[in-house]
Amino acid sequence: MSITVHYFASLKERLGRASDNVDFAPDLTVLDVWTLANPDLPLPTAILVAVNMDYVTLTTSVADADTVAFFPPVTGG
Amino acid sequence: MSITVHYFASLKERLGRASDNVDFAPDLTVLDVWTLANPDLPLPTAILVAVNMDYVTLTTSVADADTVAFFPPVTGG
Amino acid sequence: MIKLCATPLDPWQELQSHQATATHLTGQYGATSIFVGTMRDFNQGDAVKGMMLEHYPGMTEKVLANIVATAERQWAMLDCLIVHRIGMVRPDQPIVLVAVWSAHRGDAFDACRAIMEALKSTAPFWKKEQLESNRSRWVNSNSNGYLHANDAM
Amino acid sequence: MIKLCATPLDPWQELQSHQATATHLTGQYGATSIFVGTMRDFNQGDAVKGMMLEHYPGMTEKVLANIVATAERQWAMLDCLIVHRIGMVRPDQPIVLVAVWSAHRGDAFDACRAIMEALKSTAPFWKKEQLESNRSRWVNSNSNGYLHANDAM
Repeated sequence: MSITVHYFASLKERLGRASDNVDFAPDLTVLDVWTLANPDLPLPTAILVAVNMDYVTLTTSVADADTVAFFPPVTGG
Repeated sequence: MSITVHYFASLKERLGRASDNVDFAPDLTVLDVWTLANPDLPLPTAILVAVNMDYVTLTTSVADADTVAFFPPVTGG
Repeated sequence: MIKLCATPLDPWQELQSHQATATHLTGQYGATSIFVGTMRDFNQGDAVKGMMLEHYPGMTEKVLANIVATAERQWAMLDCLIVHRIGMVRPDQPIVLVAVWSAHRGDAFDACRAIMEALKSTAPFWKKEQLESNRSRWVNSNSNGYLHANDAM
Repeated sequence: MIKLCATPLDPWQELQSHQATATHLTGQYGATSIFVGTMRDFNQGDAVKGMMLEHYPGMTEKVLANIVATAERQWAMLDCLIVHRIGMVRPDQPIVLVAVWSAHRGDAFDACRAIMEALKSTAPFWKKEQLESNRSRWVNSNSNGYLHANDAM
């Protein structure tokens, strides 16, 4: 299994892709997932994170088959 | 000339009439107008007063040809 | 614009036609805050079948115009619409519509609510309820609109 | 009810049809508080000719449902309708509609505004503006909706 990673809006454009897959390993945090998917790019500031469509912090652990999403501040409404 | 007096809603029903005319005299206050129009009935509590369609207090003086209105608390909206 | 109407009030139709003619709003407004007050079929424990809305002609319009002018001094409003029923109102019929258009939502929200509270406490309207029991009674006073159903009364 | 729509949103039509089918409201609601957010033709000093609304499918609906559930725990709400545009929006087109029905106005006013603020700060939508100059840019962040146009920024 693996972790699915989604990117949205300006972050998606900056990375040039909408999603990644990262191999699952025990004790993986959300920040680790970013680093595995983007080894050459530190996480930009002010980025929000969700796991399985709920907001989480960067230190939240992920489970196998989770979906992680990174995106800039929301601007709806 | 004279002062026109209007009554509204429950006060109108209680008095059994919608309006009165009171002879103008110098130094007449709104409360004097009530007493001239209703000599046997003290002004009920919680009654609002307007002169020429602006809210006033009972001690406000009236001018000749003014229109005075007495009514219960408003309940629109 | 301030309107009193003696026939049933359709708030969605009023909003649609007001906005269609309000060309000064085009491209300018980002926020519309709207309140609709509607007649319920019960009050103070009694079933209510109708409500007669009396008002003070002339003073009503003057008070409402002053309320809008006061709000316009406090908030950045682009437009305001107030429509209020008079005469006999039935349950589920709208009684009042207040709408405020502004560039940003803070102004629209605050102005709409302040106008509504000022209307409830100062515009010369009076409601007489017709109960299912065929008794009728005057509504005594309006409550504070900043309180909630869950607040201790 | 929560709806995302990819075609122009008519808030008056949405309100009319929602209320027509909401039979549980009959006779119960005295207050409806409504907010409509509409696209303006300028932003930050630039003429804007369109706006692409991106969202996170699935999470958007989940966040909006949580926002409504949270509001329902705080206020006595009878019903709530949220409709939000996605895709390409043009100036003067509505972007979002939030409506709350309640027995009394304090609950409707507070709940509608709280839902709108929670939506602006947490629902995963992103706007990309298409300027008249043919440049495009992402909107950086939403402002605090409790501020006013007249407040010092």
